Amino acid sequence: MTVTSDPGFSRSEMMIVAAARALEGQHVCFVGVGLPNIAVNLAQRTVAPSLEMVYEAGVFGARPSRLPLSIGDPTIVTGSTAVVSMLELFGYYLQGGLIDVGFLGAAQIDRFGNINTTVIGDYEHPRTRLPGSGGACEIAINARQVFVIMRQSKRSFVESIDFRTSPGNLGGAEQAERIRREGGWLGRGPSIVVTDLGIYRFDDDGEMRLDSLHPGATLDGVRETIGWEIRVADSLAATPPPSAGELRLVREELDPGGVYTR
Amino acid sequence: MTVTSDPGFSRSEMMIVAAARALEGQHVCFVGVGLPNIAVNLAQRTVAPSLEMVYEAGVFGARPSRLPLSIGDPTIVTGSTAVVSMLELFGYYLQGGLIDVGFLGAAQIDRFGNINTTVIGDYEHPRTRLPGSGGACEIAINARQVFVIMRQSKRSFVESIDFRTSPGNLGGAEQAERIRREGGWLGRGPSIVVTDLGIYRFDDDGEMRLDSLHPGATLDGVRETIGWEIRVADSLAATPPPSAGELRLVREELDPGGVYTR
Amino acid sequence: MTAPKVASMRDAIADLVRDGDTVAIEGFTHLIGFSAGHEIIRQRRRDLTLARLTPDLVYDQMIAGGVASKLIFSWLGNPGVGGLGAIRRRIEGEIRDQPLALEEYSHFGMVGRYTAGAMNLPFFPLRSYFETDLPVANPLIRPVESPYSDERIYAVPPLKPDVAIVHAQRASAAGDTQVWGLLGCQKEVAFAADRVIVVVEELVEDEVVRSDPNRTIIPGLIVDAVVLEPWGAHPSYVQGAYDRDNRFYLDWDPITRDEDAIQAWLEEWVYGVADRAEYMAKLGAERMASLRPSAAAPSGSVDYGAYR
Amino acid sequence: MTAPKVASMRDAIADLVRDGDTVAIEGFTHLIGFSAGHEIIRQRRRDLTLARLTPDLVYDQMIAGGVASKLIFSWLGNPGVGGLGAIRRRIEGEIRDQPLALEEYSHFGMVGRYTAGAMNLPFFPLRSYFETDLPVANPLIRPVESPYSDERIYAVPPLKPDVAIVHAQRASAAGDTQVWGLLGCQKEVAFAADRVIVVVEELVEDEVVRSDPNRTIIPGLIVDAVVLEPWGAHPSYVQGAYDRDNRFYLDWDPITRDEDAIQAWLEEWVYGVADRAEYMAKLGAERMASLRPSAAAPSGSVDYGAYR
Repeated sequence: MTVTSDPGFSRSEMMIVAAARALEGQHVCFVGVGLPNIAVNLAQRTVAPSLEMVYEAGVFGARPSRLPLSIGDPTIVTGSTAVVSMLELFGYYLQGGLIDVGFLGAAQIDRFGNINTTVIGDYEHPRTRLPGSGGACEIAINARQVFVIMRQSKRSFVESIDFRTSPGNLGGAEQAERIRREGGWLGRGPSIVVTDLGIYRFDDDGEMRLDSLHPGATLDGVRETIGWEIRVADSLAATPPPSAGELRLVREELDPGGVYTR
Repeated sequence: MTVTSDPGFSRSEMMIVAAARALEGQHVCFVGVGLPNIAVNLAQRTVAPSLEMVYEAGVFGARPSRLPLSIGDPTIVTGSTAVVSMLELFGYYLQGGLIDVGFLGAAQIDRFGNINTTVIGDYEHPRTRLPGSGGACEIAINARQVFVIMRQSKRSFVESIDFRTSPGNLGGAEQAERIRREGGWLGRGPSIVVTDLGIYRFDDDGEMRLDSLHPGATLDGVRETIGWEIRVADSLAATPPPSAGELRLVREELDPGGVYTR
Repeated sequence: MTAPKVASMRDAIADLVRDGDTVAIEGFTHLIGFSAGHEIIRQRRRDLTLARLTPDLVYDQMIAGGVASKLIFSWLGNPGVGGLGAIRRRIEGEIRDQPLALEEYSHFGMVGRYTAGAMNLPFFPLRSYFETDLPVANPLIRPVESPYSDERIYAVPPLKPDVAIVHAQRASAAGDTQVWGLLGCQKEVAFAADRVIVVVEELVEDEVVRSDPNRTIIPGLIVDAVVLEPWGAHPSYVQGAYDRDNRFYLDWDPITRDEDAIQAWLEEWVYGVADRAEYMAKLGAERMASLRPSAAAPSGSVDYGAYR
Repeated sequence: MTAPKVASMRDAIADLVRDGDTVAIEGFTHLIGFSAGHEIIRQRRRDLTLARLTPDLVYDQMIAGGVASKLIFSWLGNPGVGGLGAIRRRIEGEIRDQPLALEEYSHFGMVGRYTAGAMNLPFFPLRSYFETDLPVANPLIRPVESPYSDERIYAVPPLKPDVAIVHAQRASAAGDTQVWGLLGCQKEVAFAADRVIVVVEELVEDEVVRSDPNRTIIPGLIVDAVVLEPWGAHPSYVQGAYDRDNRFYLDWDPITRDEDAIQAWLEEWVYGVADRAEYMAKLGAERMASLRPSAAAPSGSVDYGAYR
């Protein structure tokens, strides 16, 4: 594996395409703000044409004719199957157990897939104030499984997150499974993390494991951008590069302005 | 006060007209099934033209073009201000404190205005199984005040009700006020009872008092149909008889079939 | 986007309603699923727990038909007319070989139970029941402590029926369902239930639903069968389609007072017809015509706008 | 049937918003009441507690304008673009003379707070918050015991704002208000609030509302003022009327990063204009035209039927 000079696509494009592919076979997906938004919209146009997109703003079965500008946009309403109050969306759809995949972004993630989107530093006197939970904490608890999409760096893949906004595998699978079972959580927690360098899944003990390396990325590059000693799958795969069709959809239809892919 | 042979109206008509008049000055009224339905519809056409009728079926601001056949009827929907789920009707409108008057019927009532619409006899082995609460128990607790309309008899005006479906002044005003205050109840409880013989209000100690006698009714007749020694107001009034206009509305517009007035 | 789920009433009931199930046929005065109730009688289901705010004639008929051993409810009567004799005879002990257990709430309590079921909550809090005998009659109505004060209020437990049956004006073949007029707790009971049967006056293209997504109350996602059965709510009503058949409700009063009369009625109008189409043919075109609205009352159209 | 409540934005804010109030301008991405926020800045209200799921640009502007001392929220950002600098500088301590207290929830927690307020409940139960640091950061998020099992879930307390400001497509002069497209928690916040201001794109006759009562989200009963102010939600959007002005959101990013730039922006676009009409004239007809939907997308009409 060597770094090629110009693979013909950006790391962000590879990340979005890989995340979209992970949705193959999924039925109902809760779409988060930012990168999840473009990944899920790409999936609906490629591997998962019957994917039902749920937006926390109150939309089930969105059929946007352009990439929504945020998680609330008039294009996710027009032509959708159902528009409901947020009380019903969070109560009946999410907490009621109808969401197969919750798709989250993260500012910090730890080896067990616990997520911070609240603050960097101390909560009362933060170095950086981040957006906060939004719907993420309840998605992490109630969606049947959680996909994470984020760029990786030593600042984002950390030994210890500064604030636990959204629970993942807590301190490990044994503890997480017990707590999720005893608490009657519907969700099994995080199942995949897609970054600009690779694809991660979780070992039986709940710890993250590199499963696939994107074209151009190296194991050394991955290790340099993770704040703990990352596990690597015995049979480390190579992520197939984006197809011409996938790239065309991202560049021409979904993100012609390059907002997500710059 | 003597019984005239033919006053030109029935006792039921007098009861309905008296109940309607009691709504003068009221703004938002929760309409119950049966007699309250015709009384409130009459009030909106006479003393309270701006009365907002709320039906537990989920209607605010009904403008029925005929007398609704029950508490749910397509005529209360067409042309109304708002139609909402029953969760919202009971949660936001009633429990939220927006109802000025809850209008209830009763099978049994005691001297403190506590109401039974559940069973005659023992609950597990009833002599007569009645409809039950419906929305009555929550109306009695949450409506700002409660009006009762019912025919009186020894079986209905009783020393002790067989089942407390809807709380009134409990064991007396002192106890009722304390419990309503401590429990954060919005409602002050029953304020008027209109029967086929007279109009009752409540003394400061929470006990029912005959305030007005309908034309043709006598004090003896009242006492014969009440299971306790009824208090009588010092200045007992005579209920003015139904006007020609009121009778015309009841007979021609609201109840041409005589369902409520027979 | 879901696969079509259109089924006949016979198949929907045969596939989805099982002996011993908890079944909720909802619809508050509006959209009551009579035709589904009749098919359950015809298929001789037994030992059902029937849940419904207002048992109404439909449960009087079903209980006369012997399908149920328990009733969960909040108001028991023939609204505006009188009582429900088949049910009362079993409660009051006149018919002893078909006991009927009761679990009784208020309307808001029933709505709260379905809502807790739909939201996967262990309880629904409400301010009802204080100083009433209802929590004595039904020990499932329990106090709950607020974590913010010494205030105590009451709670009801979630109700998650095995099957919810919902009548509606229209749905797509995938089960995306729209209702206007009284909504009752059709949405809550559907989300609370394990299996959902939607019965509609009209089957419409997906695009009709998508042209007005705010009117959708139930997504096909949670629907197991869509049954096209116009007039399936008779003698109750469907806003804009037909009126409540009040004559039927009045006529029911003498029938329900007499167990023989009610059994004869079932023989004629339920066992004696194959399906709702035959029932309506028997009722006759004249009766149907008399129940049509006196005029149209269009909602008017609003613009969602296309955003490309 | 209520008396007309039509008022100018100036009068509505002057009459109904007081220093020290808790004010909720809701609208989830859709129908955000920017023009009301600007009028509050112009009238130099002080010491407000601002509640809103997504503070968005409107609260960034208001907090830069010095109106607030506390923020109750669940997601803080410029959605799809970046951060809210005026708010962050006050949280992160860069601007020390205008401290901003925070009270933080998740989206469902905020929705639950409004719902408990609307329903007059002492708490709203939900399954969020387990094993997160949110209950540590905010001790008002508390466990509550189920009376049906040893299950514990979390609760949030009711939020009853002094004033709720809701933007909508249309209302009658009496305040009966209709919305289509995203509903957010406009209904819940209005029922929870003590005073309600509705701002609409269009004032319609009572009969228009009554022709489609299922679309009414707020009855005039709880409305104190109706303000007719087309484009009052710009730069957010109104389904069917205008699109989100994404250029505005992008342009905000460099402005919000610089306290001087944001104050200059307020000088020009808030203090420098008398009202929304002047703001829109300044924005220009071309910009407005570019935000119109690309085509109509009519809902179609349904029939409620007349029943006489």
